[in-house]
Amino acid sequence: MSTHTMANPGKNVLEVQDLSKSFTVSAGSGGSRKLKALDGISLSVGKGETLGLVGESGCGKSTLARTLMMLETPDSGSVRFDGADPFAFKGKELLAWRRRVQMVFQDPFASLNARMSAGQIISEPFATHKDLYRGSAARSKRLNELLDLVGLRSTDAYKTPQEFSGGQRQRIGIARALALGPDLLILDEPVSALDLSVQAQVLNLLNELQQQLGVSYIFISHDLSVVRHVTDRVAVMYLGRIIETGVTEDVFDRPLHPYTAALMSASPKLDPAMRPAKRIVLKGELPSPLDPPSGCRFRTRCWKAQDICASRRPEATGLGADGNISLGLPTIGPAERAHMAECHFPVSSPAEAGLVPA
Amino acid sequence: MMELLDSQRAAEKTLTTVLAVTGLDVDIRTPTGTVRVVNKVSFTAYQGQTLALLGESGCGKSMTAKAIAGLLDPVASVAGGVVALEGKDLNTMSARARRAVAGPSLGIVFQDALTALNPVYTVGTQLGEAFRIHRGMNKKQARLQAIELMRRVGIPEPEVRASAYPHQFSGGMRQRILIAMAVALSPRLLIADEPTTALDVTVQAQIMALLRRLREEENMAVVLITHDLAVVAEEADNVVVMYAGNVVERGPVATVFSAPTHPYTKGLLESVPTHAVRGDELSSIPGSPPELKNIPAGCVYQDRCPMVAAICRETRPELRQTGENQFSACHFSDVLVTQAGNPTNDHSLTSPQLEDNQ
Amino acid sequence: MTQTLNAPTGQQRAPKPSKVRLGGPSMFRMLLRDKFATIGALILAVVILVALIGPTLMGELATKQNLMFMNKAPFDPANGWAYILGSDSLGRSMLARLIVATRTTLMVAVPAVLVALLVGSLWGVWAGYHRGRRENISMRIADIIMSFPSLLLAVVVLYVFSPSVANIVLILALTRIPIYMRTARAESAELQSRTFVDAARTFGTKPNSIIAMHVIPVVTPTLLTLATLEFCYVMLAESSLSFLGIGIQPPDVSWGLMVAQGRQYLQTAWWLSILPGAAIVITAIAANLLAAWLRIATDPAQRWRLTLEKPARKALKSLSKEAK
Amino acid sequence: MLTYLRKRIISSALPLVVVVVGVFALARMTGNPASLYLPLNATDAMRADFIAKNGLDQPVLVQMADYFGGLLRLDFGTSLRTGEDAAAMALRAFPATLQLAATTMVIAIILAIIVGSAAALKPNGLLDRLASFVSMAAASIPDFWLAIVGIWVFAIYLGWLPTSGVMGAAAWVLPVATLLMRPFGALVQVIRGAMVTSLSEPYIKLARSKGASEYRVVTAHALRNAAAPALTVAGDLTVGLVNGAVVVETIFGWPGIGKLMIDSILQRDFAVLQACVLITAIAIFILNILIDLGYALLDPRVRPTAGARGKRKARTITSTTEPTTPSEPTVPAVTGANA
Repeated sequence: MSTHTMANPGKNVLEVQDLSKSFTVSAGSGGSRKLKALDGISLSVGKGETLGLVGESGCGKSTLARTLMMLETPDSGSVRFDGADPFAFKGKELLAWRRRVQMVFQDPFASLNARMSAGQIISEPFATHKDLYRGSAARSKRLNELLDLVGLRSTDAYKTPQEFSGGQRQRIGIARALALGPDLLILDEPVSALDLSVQAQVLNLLNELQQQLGVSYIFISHDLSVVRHVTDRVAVMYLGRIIETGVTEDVFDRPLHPYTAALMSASPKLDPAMRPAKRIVLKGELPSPLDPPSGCRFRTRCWKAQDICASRRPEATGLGADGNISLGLPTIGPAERAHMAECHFPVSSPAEAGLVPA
Repeated sequence: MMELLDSQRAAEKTLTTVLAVTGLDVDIRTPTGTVRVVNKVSFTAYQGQTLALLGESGCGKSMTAKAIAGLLDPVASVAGGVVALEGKDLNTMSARARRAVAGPSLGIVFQDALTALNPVYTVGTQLGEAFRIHRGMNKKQARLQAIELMRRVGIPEPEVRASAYPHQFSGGMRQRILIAMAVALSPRLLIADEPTTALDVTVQAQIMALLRRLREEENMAVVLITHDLAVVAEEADNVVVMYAGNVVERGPVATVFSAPTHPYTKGLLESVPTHAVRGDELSSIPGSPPELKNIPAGCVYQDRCPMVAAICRETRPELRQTGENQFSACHFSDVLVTQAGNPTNDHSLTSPQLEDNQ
Repeated sequence: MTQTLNAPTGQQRAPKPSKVRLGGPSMFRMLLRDKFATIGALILAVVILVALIGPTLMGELATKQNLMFMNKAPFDPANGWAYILGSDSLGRSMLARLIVATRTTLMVAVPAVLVALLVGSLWGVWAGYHRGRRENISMRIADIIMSFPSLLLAVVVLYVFSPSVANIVLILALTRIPIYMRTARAESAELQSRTFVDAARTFGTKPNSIIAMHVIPVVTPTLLTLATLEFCYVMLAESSLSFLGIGIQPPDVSWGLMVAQGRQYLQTAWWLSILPGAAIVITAIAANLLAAWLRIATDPAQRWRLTLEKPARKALKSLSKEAK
Repeated sequence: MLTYLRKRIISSALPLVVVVVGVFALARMTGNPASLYLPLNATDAMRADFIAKNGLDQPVLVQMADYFGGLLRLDFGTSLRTGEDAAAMALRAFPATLQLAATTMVIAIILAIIVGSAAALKPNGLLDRLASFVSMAAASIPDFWLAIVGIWVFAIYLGWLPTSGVMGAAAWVLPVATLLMRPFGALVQVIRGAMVTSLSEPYIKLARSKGASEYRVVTAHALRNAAAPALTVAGDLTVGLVNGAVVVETIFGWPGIGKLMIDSILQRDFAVLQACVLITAIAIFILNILIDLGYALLDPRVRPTAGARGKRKARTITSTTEPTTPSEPTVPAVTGANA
């Protein structure tokens, strides 16, 4: 989020390598089929950095969030949090790790228990982590601190969720997530359920909290304009795989993968100047994850698809700083800065993507 | 200035009015007394054009649409005003006459197709129902019409798919079925209540393209209800901005969005994170919309308006002409007009600095 | 402070409101608002009172046989207050027997409902929360019990083991456990997938404390309402068993038994069967009325109906009548 | 559909077996029937002979094995009381209960649909309040007392109806009326609830937007959706009906399987008891299967591969073929191969 305090490369809060997760789904009359929700996800998040996760419904971004929060256990792949694998933790260590990663949920109405007061909701984590704030005095001090941090009054602690607006409820959710002082916050579509005017308030709040607390964010959303405004780097997901990743400006101004280009082109723009001359309207919809297309998963809707796309899954091709597209792992620039996409025939120029050159 | 949308190039005077709503009032009876949720709403929808009802949740736009279509919930009722569809006032019509109109001259598309389609009937039966009611067709004839309709909205293999059930279709497909149902008897007016809010961006583009094509083929007037400014910017010819049950501004989209003459419209436009420089503050509208139960006397926007003054708290401003068939309900709309008069040259819609008298 | 942080302008410390009362007006005042429920509660209170103190007062009168007073008609002042409700074939006072029977009936119905409630709910909540295999096995067991008419099961079991009060309570409880289990499982399964439960999981709360903090407070009201309804069902089941001769055995007495004993005198002494039956019906309807009120009072979505002042309630009645 | 059926049969066969074995074991524990059937002064020899003849001396497990062996040969054993074949007795008594239950349920369902729908149309109206009071009363009145009051008023006091027996239509009125109360009361509330919910669903608004008449909206759309949940409750109520039948048959002397079961328990006539239990359990087992089939018929979402015919598996229909009309401004022409 913060442009001036550049995330110091090399010091990654979180590193994920080849994470896969599939669910067995009972398909009607007997017999069950494997639904590959995550199919080899790799990503990393720097200290104080905001990584955006963009994708349409059914691409697996919520499953990824739940897996990183250990609400689901992955089938394969590794997760490193500050160098340690949280899935190997047990008991005390696991509890200690829990404090360092927290989550803010999408629906402000469903994420708060209607029978508890705001104060009880925010200090619920203290019940499990008793050693953090001994005694009720320390706790109520911390509670007031948190309320103030998210712009609520200390008298709000006694109100029940029904007495708050959508925006205020989301602030309570954020306060609860900050209660244990985490290093990484996973924000699962935090503003999608809010009205436009309230959305801006919460985005500003998240921006300020990151500058104040230096907490890193994984910002999940399907709204491109919000992602463009909020994230430092972005990863575009399609049917369980990350098909393009890079610094936000690069990806938005020079999308490499046809799907990213189609996303940018299809989304309606408020400013007429930003509208593409020739809009790409994809055919059909997301194929069923129960039997994803072979090779490149996007080939069934891609206008550049050729035979090779069906037979071989494309490996990552990078965009060098000098603008030419090189196959295989690019050597230029630190891994985090690289602009990568999984496609045999990446989009060569913004014009081809129908985008107005920035 | 903006190149006018092609349909607007048609000379103004040849536009025939399809729907003229004047002074529409809708009340909801609650145990603690009746609440006015739609207050003196007036607008006109022209043939072959799209009029957008724009506003945040709870502003009464959906209630207005339901009042026009005569589908209000039992607790709500039209308290006054005229809804003239092709000259005939729907409010004074008998229930039987109103039913005769539903279908042949007025169609409606709902937001969430999964709940709007009857789960226990096949898609073919439901599509054919309009023909059986209004054209007295038997099952077989109605089914043929249904198949034709499905082909027209782009559903593949309609002969087979007609006997499938709603839960066997994807989101986009179901929305196409709803649209097909609404245009079955080529109505003069099509009301689309947030038709693509539940869909992903790439599918939204397909559905919007379909709606545009059907509007031209049937030469009908479309009333589009949405909260997405970008969709209004791209799809609508005229826009009516609603806030807390009242119309605060209306006029052609091009002029209203480039030179808003109401602080709420301007506030909304500035809350959209377009390509404003990444990371800095989004100017957001403080507070949240008032509950319809306790709308303040005087201007409805007074609690959140940066230009609020004494007069705003006493008298509620009437809609006044502020531009070429552009109207705004604000005592200080002339302040915004003069500013808009000399638009700053760059495209971005950053708001000219208002003397902040908060 | 940037204006956009929307920090509340005034930071004044508002006086701290008392501990938030989630319940709104107290349950008691809500009860008084619904006159049917008040009547129901009153009747039940009387029945419980009678069950507690009745037998000690009227104990000996119920068993004193007076052959002079056989099958006397009720409501005849000449017979003195003891026989106000008439007398049975052995001249015993109907009023006294009815009072003593109240205790036995309650002694069967209340424990049976409590046992079924506790076992059924905890098992259901546990199965619903953990889903998977545990849920399936529990539901299969519930199906087995439910798939056979409860009365017949009770008759068979009671015939095998002597029909003592304890056995009756056990068998009635066993056959009604699945009712609570199914409701508790359904509600718990739905709750465990809710976002605020996921949130509790993310900061490491253990399943049992999640159940205690989030699931049980939500499930309890529904189950209490169900228990009140079940009290009525179990009371009827007990009286059916006694009627068939498998339930309460003489010298104990229960309303169902009295109806059975009075059956052959239907032509001559109708009150021997009709009066105890009436007692069952009145108590059962009282329990039902209370259950109907409890369902509304404990459901946050419906509760506002009871919190309205008098005038608003009239508006509500006229409003809902016109609404199609 | 067949695999669905097979899965259902297997999964609900388990309760059937458990019930029968359970009853078999319990019956054996009631002690020895010999003391009941032989005169008091029977000598030990006669007693031993009676036990041996009926195989009661073997250990319980052997008796059970023998019994189940017999079952396979459809030999349900003979009645100790009458010497008749147990199965024959049970089968003779079963139709009486079946007819009683069937007539009661048919009437209950029809009445409940009419009253339930009418109550749902005017929530909190007079009919709605009346219906909820009747349902509450029905759930509060023990059926044996209702029967007795019925007999007292209609048979004794007014003399219109016979007090017991099966002869003539008049004999059916009181038993059916008594049995009817509980299922009718419960069904009215279920149908009312289901109708109120389905009347508030968006597809009702859609139907009205097509100009459908109120009658069509209520019957074709709302009632059709309320049918599935009502069916499952009707199923449970029918199982509950057997309870009621036992009491009603005892009072009205109705020669049903319920009465036979009670008598055979009181007289420790094991074979007949087990036969009755088995037949009732099988009937309930078949009833549950029919309800599941009915539910799948009424609600297509439950059907595994119903709907889109053709050999393709029922997968979500997603791909589109753009219609030919060129007016849609999608350039570059999107021609990618699809699906």
